[in-house]
Amino acid sequence: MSCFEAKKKVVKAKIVENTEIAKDIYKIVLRAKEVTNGAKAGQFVNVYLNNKSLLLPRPISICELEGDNITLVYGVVGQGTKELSSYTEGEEIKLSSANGNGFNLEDMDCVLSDNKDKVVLLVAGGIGVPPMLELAKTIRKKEDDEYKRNRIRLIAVIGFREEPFLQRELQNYCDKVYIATDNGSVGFHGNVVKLIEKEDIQIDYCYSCGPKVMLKALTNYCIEEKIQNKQKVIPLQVSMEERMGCGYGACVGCICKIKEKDIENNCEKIVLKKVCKDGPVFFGNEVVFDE
Amino acid sequence: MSCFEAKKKVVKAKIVENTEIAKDIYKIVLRAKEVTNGAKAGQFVNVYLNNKSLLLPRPISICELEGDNITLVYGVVGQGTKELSSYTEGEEIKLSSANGNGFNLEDMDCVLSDNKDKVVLLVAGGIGVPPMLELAKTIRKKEDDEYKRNRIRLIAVIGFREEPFLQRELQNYCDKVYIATDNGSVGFHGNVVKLIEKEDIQIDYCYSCGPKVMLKALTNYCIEEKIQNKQKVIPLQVSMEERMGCGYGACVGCICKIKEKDIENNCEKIVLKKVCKDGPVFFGNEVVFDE
Amino acid sequence: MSKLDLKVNLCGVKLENPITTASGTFSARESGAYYDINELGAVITKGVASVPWDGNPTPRIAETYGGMINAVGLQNPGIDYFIKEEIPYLKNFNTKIIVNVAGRTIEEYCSVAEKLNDTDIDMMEINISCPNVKEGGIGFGTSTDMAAKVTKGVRAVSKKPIIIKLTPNVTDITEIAKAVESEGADCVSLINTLLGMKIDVNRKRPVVCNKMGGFSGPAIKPVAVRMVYQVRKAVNIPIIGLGGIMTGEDVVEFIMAGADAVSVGTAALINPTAPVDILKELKIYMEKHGFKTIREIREAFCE
Amino acid sequence: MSKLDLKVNLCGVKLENPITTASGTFSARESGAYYDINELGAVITKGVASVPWDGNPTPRIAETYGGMINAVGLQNPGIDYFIKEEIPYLKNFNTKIIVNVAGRTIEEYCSVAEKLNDTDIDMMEINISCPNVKEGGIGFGTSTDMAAKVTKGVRAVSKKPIIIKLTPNVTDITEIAKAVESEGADCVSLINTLLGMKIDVNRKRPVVCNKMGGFSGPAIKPVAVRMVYQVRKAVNIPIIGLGGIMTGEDVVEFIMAGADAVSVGTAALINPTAPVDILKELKIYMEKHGFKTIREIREAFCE
Ligand SMILES: Cc1cc2nc3c(=O)[nH]c(=O)nc-3n(C[C@H](O)[C@H](O)[C@H](O)COP(=O)(O)OP(=O)(O)OC[C@H]3O[C@@H](n4cnc5c(N)ncnc54)[C@H](O)[C@@H]3O)c2cc1C
Ligand SMILES: Cc1cc2nc3c(=O)[nH]c(=O)nc-3n(C[C@H](O)[C@H](O)[C@H](O)COP(=O)(O)OP(=O)(O)OC[C@H]3O[C@@H](n4cnc5c(N)ncnc54)[C@H](O)[C@@H]3O)c2cc1C
Ligand SMILES: Cc1cc2nc3c(=O)[nH]c(=O)nc-3n(C[C@H](O)[C@H](O)[C@H](O)COP(=O)(O)O)c2cc1C
Ligand SMILES: Cc1cc2nc3c(=O)[nH]c(=O)nc-3n(C[C@H](O)[C@H](O)[C@H](O)COP(=O)(O)O)c2cc1C
Ligand code: FES
Ligand code: FES
Repeated sequence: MSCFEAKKKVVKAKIVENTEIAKDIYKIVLRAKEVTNGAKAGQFVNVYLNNKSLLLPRPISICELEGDNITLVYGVVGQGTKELSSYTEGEEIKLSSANGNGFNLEDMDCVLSDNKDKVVLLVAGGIGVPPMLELAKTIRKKEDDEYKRNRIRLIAVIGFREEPFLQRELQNYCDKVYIATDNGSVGFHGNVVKLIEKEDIQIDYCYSCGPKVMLKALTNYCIEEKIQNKQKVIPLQVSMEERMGCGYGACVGCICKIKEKDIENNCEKIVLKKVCKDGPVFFGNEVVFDE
Repeated sequence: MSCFEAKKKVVKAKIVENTEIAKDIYKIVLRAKEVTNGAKAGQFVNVYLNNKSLLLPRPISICELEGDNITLVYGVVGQGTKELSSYTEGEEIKLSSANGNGFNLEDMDCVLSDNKDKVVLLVAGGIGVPPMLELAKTIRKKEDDEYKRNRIRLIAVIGFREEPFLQRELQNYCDKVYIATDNGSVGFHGNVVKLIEKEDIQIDYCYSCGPKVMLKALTNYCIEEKIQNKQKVIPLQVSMEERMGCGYGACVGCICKIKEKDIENNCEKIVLKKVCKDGPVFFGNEVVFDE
Repeated sequence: MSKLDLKVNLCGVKLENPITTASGTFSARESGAYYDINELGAVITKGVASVPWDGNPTPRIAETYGGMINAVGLQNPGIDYFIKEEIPYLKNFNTKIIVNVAGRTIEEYCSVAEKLNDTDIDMMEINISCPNVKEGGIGFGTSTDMAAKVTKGVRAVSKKPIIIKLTPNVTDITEIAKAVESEGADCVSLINTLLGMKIDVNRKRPVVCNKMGGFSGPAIKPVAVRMVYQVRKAVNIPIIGLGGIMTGEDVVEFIMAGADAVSVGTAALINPTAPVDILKELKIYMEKHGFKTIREIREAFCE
Repeated sequence: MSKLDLKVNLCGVKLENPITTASGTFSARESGAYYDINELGAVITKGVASVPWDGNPTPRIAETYGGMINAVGLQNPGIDYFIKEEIPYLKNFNTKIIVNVAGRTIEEYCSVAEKLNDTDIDMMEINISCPNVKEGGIGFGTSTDMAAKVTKGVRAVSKKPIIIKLTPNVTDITEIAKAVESEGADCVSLINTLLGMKIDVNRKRPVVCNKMGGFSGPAIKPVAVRMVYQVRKAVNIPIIGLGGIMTGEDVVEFIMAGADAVSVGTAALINPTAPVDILKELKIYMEKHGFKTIREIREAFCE
């Protein structure tokens, strides 16, 4: 009994900062060494609320990791995030270890291995933007460390309803940040896919996070359309969202339909994967978007 | 509609102080003008907790009133009072207007009206002690203001399991404070009724608050025994405790059996009174102690 | 909030708004000290029987996670006292009066109903679902047959619209609802309390003297919403929905599920002004979502 | 904590302590990342059927006041996969294995039971109470007759002790408990989830795709404790009590009400280490009150 050591934990983390960075968008910085340790872009943490009537954890993507600090950026959309926004510096909340698979950088390595300069595109909408920051940082760092030979042109295309956020932070790591808003108040008037089309961005690899409709449209743009037009498909990773029970793989609440090659029978079959455990990141061409 | 003005309210009150004054006994001072206004000794307030899983108000007696400040002294006995003890200065909690009838001082006036010096006894056990403080203060003030002619000898007999509290505060207003403890660690080793007997205190009027068994024994001492021995009974007021739902008279959760004269039929009948509304203070000779 | 029309029609009785007080959690004098009773759509009184009842011994109340248990046991002063002392007092207010009726036998329900015929109340609610009394109460509410018989009996003698209050402690609430509808119930209200129990692990015995009691509060809302939804599909008479309503949005949930009006119960024990606070929140919700009537809320629900 | 003996005997199967995991809220690999599974009295697995089931579409989860609703719908990989992949993995641990069994027909339950005969598990729990599937599940659990038939069928083919898991969505749970006891159930577990519903008032539709779902968590505990108390008086077989257990004192409540062992469900979704945390708290309670065995706790209960 005594020799068991937990690989995962729920820990208490002290709030270092919790400020509104755009209308109803908050940035919370938490000190939690046990959480940051080994965590990576595209993973998420479960945030547990102090309000005893709201029991389920809120899954929030890692926006930034810096030493023992983890930054989350969240939108106030319901009771739980409203409550979260009321917590102040110095208070403690409970937080899980980083969960999920995170973005797959090895796959990108393969695509980029042919030694030419490449365009990597980050596409995100609304509260899908936060995980792109740690991802951009990671890719830049990777480039510095590993890809000394060839340069990555890192472009972000981010969409918002009205007010953009994290655009400046992304500019620190991206060569170019395009902004789209639904009402045209800032940047392009329309959605991110339209913006990509308009700018005719030549994409070698694509990562994305945002509402399902956006991910579906983007998958269509990067994969289905290319297949139809007999062009080379654009490799795409999508970070999926689903209502969760446990957020760590115990309840099978958060499934996503994934196409899988059935090697035995040499056909394609659909399997149910857990967003919290097997995801949240999947390849765009695997996901069955049924809505 | 607009002309309605609430006689009663639940208000937010800021915590001025919340400190442990004895083992598991806390004193909380709250700033709440709307509550202190018109409140009096023997009444109680409903304390609402911030923990959303604990919905019912905790009834706590008024221990002291000073300007806009109300002091409550409470024992940590369960989840709710434990939670309350964790709140710190500056935090806010919800509090009701003062509820219940409070101690009846008019009745004492009658007894004291014959112009002789009198002994008024305050008897309390454990967390029944706090309301005695505001009562002692009120009686002293009354004496100064009204009874210039005759002096009240104010005696307190207070019992505890182990560690006494509020004894010094009571000394400020009482001529004498006797202490009893169950384990004999301080003062008399035994219960308050035994202590009264031992000291052979001659009582003209008695107020009390504490556990039901104590109130019952005291009622027996002040009333039943005297009747049996054909002596003059000692007028006694007891502050009753009961589990409450609403704490303001809406749910009929907190009843107490009270003997009432049925004038029509010239007999005694038993009626059910609400502790929170008709009480918590009753005359000892009215109460049916059935346990 | 000028243009909102919150009126609802409950089998001919027109309420200014859908908010009523749940039986047993409202007392005109005490609640009226906290808020203006005129603001309510209707008041539903504490259950009253043909003769005075003492109710159960104390403790009568236990707290549970997000809820409470009560074992009051229908303590009441009897219908004669009620007609003499309570109804005249309630008539001081400009709101509808619904009298909750308790009974141990069909005859008792009927005798109360008859006495109420000549009073100036608007409706009566027949409680066949109290879990805290040995005879009557829940015994009637859990049997389709008995529920039908009580309804038939009271319907025959009553000149007022009758609401039958249903218990959630049944396998299929739609069966009971259909039975009472077919015997002439003008309206149903649901849910009464779930049967619950709490044990004090320090004192090592049940918290309430009666061992088990009626479990209410926000904790039970999902059961209540589900049952209102099921009953709405089963009967055509109006529904008063209740069980755990704490906020204006909770009211919206019940209306979408199929309720015509709602009652606020335990919430009013926790926060004395809950009924009127909830009414305010309902209006805010309607403004925000552009609803002008209660019917529009219901019709916006899309399954 | 040296002298405590937490062992319990569940119809011949000896558990080191009364804490088990509620079906559907435990996954050996995932839960095992948070705590040492060897500490548990037993694991009860997610329901498994004769063939793989997809379960319901998402959203499958809704949060309620002090509780949650799930409409997972018994997604499972089928008994063959389960025997091949899951049981061997579970055998790595030094705890008892109880396999929860789902079915649409009596034949399906029996076919799973038969396949489990030759495996190295300790008991099986027959789920006749899932509110999330159209056929079987709760349909069996709400009918005394069907509950008896399933029990009889499975009892006839199974070589393992069988636990029948009861639904709370019934008028009289003791009737069902007595029926399954008389058909040879070795043990009963209760309660499964209440049938509940939540409506999203902003999106104006039910939160879970299936509209209604299974309602669990601390909110429902008073119903669970009450039913364990009632069933304890009705049958002589052991009871696994569950429904809303969040703390060691909650476990004590169930034991006093009559449970021989307990399961921790929703609590483990909210706090991954809940089962072992609760075990620790139970020990602390026992120390504080001077109890040395689980039986002593039960016997201390005085009604
Ligand atoms: C893997 C993952 C990563 C996420 N990362 C972020 C992020 O970085 N920033 C951010 O702002 N939001 C993020 N979200 C969405 C975030 O979890 C929800 O906005 C949040 O849970 C809403 O909680 P609430 O109490 O305010 O809303 P309520 O509607 O009151 O919540 C009720 C219940 O529904 C769940 N819920 C509601 N909306 C969503 C949703 N969109 N996705 C999943 N569950 C939901 C809640 O968790 C809760 O259990 C992420 C979601 C997932 C699945
Ligand atoms: C009129 C009145 C005045 C009181 N004044 C004081 C006071 O000045 N100081 C003080 O320390 N205590 C006082 N009490 C007792 C106090 O209300 C309880 O100790 C307190 O409610 C316990 O809450 P808990 O959550 O810690 O206990 P828990 O046992 O966790 O509470 C569970 C439920 O039981 C109720 N409850 C538990 N014990 C009691 C009790 N003894 N009386 C009434 N309800 C109870 C709680 O309010 C709650 O609803 C008074 C009680 C009454 C009725
Ligand atoms: C203290 C108390 C007393 C009650 N008395 C009655 C009653 O007399 N008659 C009745 O029909 N329902 C009675 N009820 C049930 C409520 O009217 C209501 O149906 C139930 O509490 C669920 O609603 P809630 O969760 O909003 O409280 C009582 C409930 C409580 C809490
Ligand atoms: C997500 C989830 C999945 C469940 N799946 C099953 C199941 O497969 N079989 C079963 O018998 N019970 C299942 N249940 C019911 C639980 O085992 C338990 O009976 C119920 O949740 C009440 O306990 P709790 O309040 O501690 O969660 C499930 C419950 C939840 C929350
Ligand atoms: S949320 Fe429980 S398995 Fe993913
Ligand atoms: S506590 Fe509700 S009437 Fe006294």
